[in-house]
Amino acid sequence: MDLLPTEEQQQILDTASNYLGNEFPVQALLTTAQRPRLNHDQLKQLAGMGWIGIGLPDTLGGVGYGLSEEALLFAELGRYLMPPSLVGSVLAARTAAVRGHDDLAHAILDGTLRVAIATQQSSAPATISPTVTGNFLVFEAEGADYIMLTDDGGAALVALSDLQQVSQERCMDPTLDLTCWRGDNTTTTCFVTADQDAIFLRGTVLISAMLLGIAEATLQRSVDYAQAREQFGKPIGSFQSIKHYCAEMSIRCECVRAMLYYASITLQQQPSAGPLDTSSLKALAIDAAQENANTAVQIHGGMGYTQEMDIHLFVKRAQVLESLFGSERFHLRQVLSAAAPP
Amino acid sequence: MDLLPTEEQQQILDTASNYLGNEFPVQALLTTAQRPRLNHDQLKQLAGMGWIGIGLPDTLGGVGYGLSEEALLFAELGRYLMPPSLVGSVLAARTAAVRGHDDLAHAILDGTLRVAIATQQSSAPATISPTVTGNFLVFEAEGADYIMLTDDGGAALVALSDLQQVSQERCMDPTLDLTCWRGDNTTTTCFVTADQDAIFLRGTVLISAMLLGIAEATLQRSVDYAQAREQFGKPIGSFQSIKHYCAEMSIRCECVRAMLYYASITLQQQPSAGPLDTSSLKALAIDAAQENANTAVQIHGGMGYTQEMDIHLFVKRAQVLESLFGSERFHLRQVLSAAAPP
Amino acid sequence: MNLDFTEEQEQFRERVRDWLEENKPQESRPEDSAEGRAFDLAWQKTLYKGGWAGINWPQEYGGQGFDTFQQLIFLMEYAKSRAPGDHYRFNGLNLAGPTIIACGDEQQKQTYLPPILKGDVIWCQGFSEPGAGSDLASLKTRAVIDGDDMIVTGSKIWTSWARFADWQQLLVRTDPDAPKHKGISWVINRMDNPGMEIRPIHDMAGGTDLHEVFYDEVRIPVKNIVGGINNGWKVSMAQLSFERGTAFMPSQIETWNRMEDLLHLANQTRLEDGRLAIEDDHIAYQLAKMRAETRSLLAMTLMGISRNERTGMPGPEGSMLKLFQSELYKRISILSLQIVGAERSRLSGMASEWPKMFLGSFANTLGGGTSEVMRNIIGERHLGLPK
Amino acid sequence: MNLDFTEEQEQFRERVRDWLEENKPQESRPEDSAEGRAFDLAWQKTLYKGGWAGINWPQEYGGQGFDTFQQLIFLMEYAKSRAPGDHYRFNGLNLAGPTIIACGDEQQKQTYLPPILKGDVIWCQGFSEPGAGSDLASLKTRAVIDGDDMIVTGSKIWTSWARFADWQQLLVRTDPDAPKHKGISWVINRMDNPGMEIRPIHDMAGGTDLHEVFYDEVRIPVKNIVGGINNGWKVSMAQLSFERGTAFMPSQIETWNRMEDLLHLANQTRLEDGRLAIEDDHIAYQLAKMRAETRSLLAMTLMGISRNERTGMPGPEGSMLKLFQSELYKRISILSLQIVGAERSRLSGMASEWPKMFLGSFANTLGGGTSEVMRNIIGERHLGLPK
Repeated sequence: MDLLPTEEQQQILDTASNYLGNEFPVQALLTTAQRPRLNHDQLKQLAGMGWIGIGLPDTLGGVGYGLSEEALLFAELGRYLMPPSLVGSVLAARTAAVRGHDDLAHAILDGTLRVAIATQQSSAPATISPTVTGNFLVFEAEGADYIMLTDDGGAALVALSDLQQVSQERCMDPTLDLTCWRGDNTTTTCFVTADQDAIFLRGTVLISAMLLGIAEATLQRSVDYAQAREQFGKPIGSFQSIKHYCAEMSIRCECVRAMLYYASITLQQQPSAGPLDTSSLKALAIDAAQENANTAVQIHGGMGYTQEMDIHLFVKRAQVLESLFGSERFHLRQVLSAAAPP
Repeated sequence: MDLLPTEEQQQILDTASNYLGNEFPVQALLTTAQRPRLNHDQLKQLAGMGWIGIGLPDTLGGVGYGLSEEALLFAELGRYLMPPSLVGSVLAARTAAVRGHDDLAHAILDGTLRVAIATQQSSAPATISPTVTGNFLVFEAEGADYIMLTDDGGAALVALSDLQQVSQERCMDPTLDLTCWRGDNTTTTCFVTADQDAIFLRGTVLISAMLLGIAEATLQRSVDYAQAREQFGKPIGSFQSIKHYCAEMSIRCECVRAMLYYASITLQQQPSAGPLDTSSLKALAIDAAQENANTAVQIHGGMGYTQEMDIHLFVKRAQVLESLFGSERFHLRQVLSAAAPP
Repeated sequence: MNLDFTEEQEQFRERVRDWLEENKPQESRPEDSAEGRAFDLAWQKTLYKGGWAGINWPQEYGGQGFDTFQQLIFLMEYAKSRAPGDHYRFNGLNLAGPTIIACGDEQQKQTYLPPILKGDVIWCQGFSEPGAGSDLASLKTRAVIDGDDMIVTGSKIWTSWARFADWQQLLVRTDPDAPKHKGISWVINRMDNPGMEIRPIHDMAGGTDLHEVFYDEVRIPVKNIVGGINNGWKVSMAQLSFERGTAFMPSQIETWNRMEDLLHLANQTRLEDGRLAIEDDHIAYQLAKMRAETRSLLAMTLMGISRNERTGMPGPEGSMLKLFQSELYKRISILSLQIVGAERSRLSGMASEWPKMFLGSFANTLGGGTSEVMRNIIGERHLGLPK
Repeated sequence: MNLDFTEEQEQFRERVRDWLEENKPQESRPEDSAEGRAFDLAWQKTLYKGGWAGINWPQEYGGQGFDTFQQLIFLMEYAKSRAPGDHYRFNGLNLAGPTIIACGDEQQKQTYLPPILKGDVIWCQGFSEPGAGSDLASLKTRAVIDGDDMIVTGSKIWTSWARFADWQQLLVRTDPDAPKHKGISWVINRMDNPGMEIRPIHDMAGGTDLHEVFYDEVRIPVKNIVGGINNGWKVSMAQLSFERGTAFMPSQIETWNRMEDLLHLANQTRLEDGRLAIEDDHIAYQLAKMRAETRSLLAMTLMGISRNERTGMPGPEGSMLKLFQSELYKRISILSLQIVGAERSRLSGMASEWPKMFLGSFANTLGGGTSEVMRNIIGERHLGLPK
């Protein structure tokens, strides 16, 4: 039993963190209206580092690590506000590989093909099966070839050209492109049921990891600011109200990181505890990311409310990520109906 | 428009407060296991001051003030942890008078007859109509002659001797006697429907007033303690965590007091807004009393957890009062279904 | 203790209601700032002509001199009619104007007050600085007396609609050697004064109404000091006393309107599981709780007005209402996101007012004193806890 | 990153499980304090005979010297079996004993350690004073050296089960002139020492296990000082390092058990409206949220143990787990009152364990450092924020 990253895992994490810090500083989002966050070349570069296939078995063409390593990587991706479509790519490669579409899987794994990710309008849920019907709110359809559609019943990979664009929308998160698309009994390129592979749950873990990245990034920025910013002749971090906000933020981080590690293992090894742990994780991660980001605005004062600091981007991304792979409400229901683990 | 007590109302309030402070200091509950809080002679004394009939029209044998004056008085009674059965007496006198049972009303008004008050077991609600059937958890049946039974459909006054005692129970609040009684198609002495007189809503206002008394008493004690108690060479009230707790407590008090004044008027004058305002009041009052009392324990540190200070009595009474005249859940439902006022 | 209005007051209420019904703008306020300015001034002109400008201002300066109850009635009806908010008119009508009325000399009053009511000018504020936020009194922008002028150098931040304002109420340090509260002056400044540079700040909700303003040896006549040199802290504190209970009536009714709109939304919006949002008890109870709180916000506002009316002094209700309302407003907006579900991050389409409200709500718990500062004030000034 | 145990560890787990199944007391712990003491000592004797006493103590003093994973497995199985809690045994096993192991001299170790494991004695604590709570270092109880003895005068408060203890770990001020952290000594005291007076304190949950203890010229041998004179603050801080992650395993599992019991209750209890409590979404979501938090409490505990195992040092998890668990436990108890409804204030009958839990829960956010002190510690020591 060891619920901390191994040396090898720590190395994956450090490499990712260094690379992202150099190539994709969040700061860059303030000066250029950088969209997409990840152009085609950059996607290929990440893919070249094995990031799309990191958790895919080598027998399926992946790097051969597991969900834990994927989760560690995606927490870093979340911290640097990298696009959630990367979760789409990871799941799409897995879906194609599991289904034996080796060429397709390969083209996704090497970043040649781009995959968007979608959520559904709560008021009119779509059907996801070997065919798909209904409307989808799609993040980053721009330049994408495929789209990953999932719900707790299964996961479908669909060629974007097989769907119809309904409208261009405006996303709260200014770094993300949002459009509405429609399928009408549209045949999917491949479809995997939840029983065949836990694509939806794996996606839930990865989105939760990105939420953790937000929770930790906003804590770190808040602590730094509270140490540096002075009012009434003292750093504001010496005032209990600010100090206690930070303490609560750090507990939320600890809580989600521990749960992320735990669920990334149980989902692979103890299928019976998987849904309880995965849904617990997402519910806690949503809460941590949103509470921490919202609190960070308050700690940063007026500046936190502006677009001159990057805090607002985390606030907005935390909202986007809640809507992917099941709302808090959905996951709380799952937590409640799960059997007690042994 | 003037949402503050008039000079006359202020006098009622001051008189009550002085009298209670002298005759019924909360401190006394610490040294003697004083039960009942109010013996027969003391009840008569209060009755003699017109406290039972204060809000009853003089045409019905009362003092002739209204619900606002009753509410002001009951906030003081709550502050001094006077027994909730006084609400029973007030409503019983009204019920009897409305029904033309003048002798009975008179005997309640002058304190000759004692009235207990009851709540129902949520899991097995009783029927309250011209006859009553089912189990009741009765506060202060000891020495009582009648019991006041209410729900949102109506109010019944029943002779205790017509009911059967099922069991002696133990109340969380050590100053209150708790027993379980049963009616079995038992004929009531008088019954008033909600349409005939808003007994249930008036009771709700009075219990809310008592909850306000708790919220204010625990705020006052917390502020006093925070000024006096020193740690790290400073009064603990200078620490933001304690200061901000107190600030939030005081907002809850302001919020409930304003709503109490407002609802005590609209219930009498604008029947259409009555349920919205009364239920808003009770929901807010429960929250204020419980949050303030619980926070007061934390502010008082280890001493707050003991029976050597009186804080715990407020914590417990706040729980008892929630269970009388509709739970928070019940009242929130009412708030939601009420039409928007003009 | 009563909620009664006299017959005259009820007639007044009807007069207000009828006039607003007939005269309030039919179109909504333009999003573009320059058009917004024009809209605000036009509406102020209409109010002025109708005899409704400056309801709490003395008649000698063009105001209506209404008593508290008339003000209350006017504000209630105004907010209920959903007539346009103060927007750019806010500062002149509620802060700069009343300050000049209270502390200005006759010359200043004659010069600056009427244009505000007539809808000729927009005022803005220059108080906070990058290094002086919650600790306002530590402001550093200095003014050096040079004959009849002061020469002002420094910078201000959070100046709303600076680009579209004509005048500014400005706090400057006229005595750098005095204790920090003692060397400040309250000054009237023209926004087209040479040496100023105005930089818009984009806020997280997408607005560009906030600004940073830089002063590089800007000349302001000494006669533009209001309330005496080095007396600016007291003058600016006087502004607090304008925040009588009535000042909270509009935001109280705005909160109620939002709450009722949200209730309506919950009755129409379906969740993932096909139920209406209102059928989810968790949503329902939260809605009910906030509806109750919003109802009490009205009661608190009325109690505050009553207290002011009795004592003539602003009581603790100012800080309490500010804190309670801004936090409640934020919670309402967060609840709305639970209801709109996956629409939470879409700023286009039918439900987009709710995520927009959410983004905007962050301003409320920061601007005009953070919630933390409000809690300090309540703890120290109202409850008497030690600093 | 793994949750695997070796085959040997799994065999160990089975051995623990089987032994507990066979040997744990069938009756529950008596409510009466004297009977409770007898029960605790009897159970400790059974553990000792079974070879399970002092799982984290070195073998030379009668302990088992288990490694972290064996301790973890033992504690998990112990808590799952719902075997009796530490109760009066707590102080000796987890605080006084380990302190003597870490800082005592050989004579002290030989004298005081074995009786603890053998179930012969109960220890209690004398740290806090009426004027020294959160600010423990300001304690005033003084010890004046008089030959081979110290003469101790003062008072202590919050001493659990003082009336039923044999020994006490006591902090006294041996140098009144030194800075407050420097003049304190950690001392072993007999509870039947002349000059002591013990006053029970009734807590709000009805318990009488707390006490105030008065010392009037009580003589304690100087050789009873542990870790050197005037070094008591460091010695007492060393206790913090015993709070390795494993220390939180019992309360973590206790919280989980409570949570599952509450879920069970919600599936059986009807609300006023006739529905089962679990059918009310508001209750259901709160239950789910707390169940998720309780699940993460397990994960946090395991992560903390892993961190300790890697570094050999207690990390931030001690304060975090303490704060998180105690606040969660309180929230669970408050939610239970929503479920039992009108039964909330009844301490007799079927559902009474829940209001009792509610009353008892207040101790958790106060004892062993208030939640406010915990937040300070996390902010300052873990996050590096200024004092």
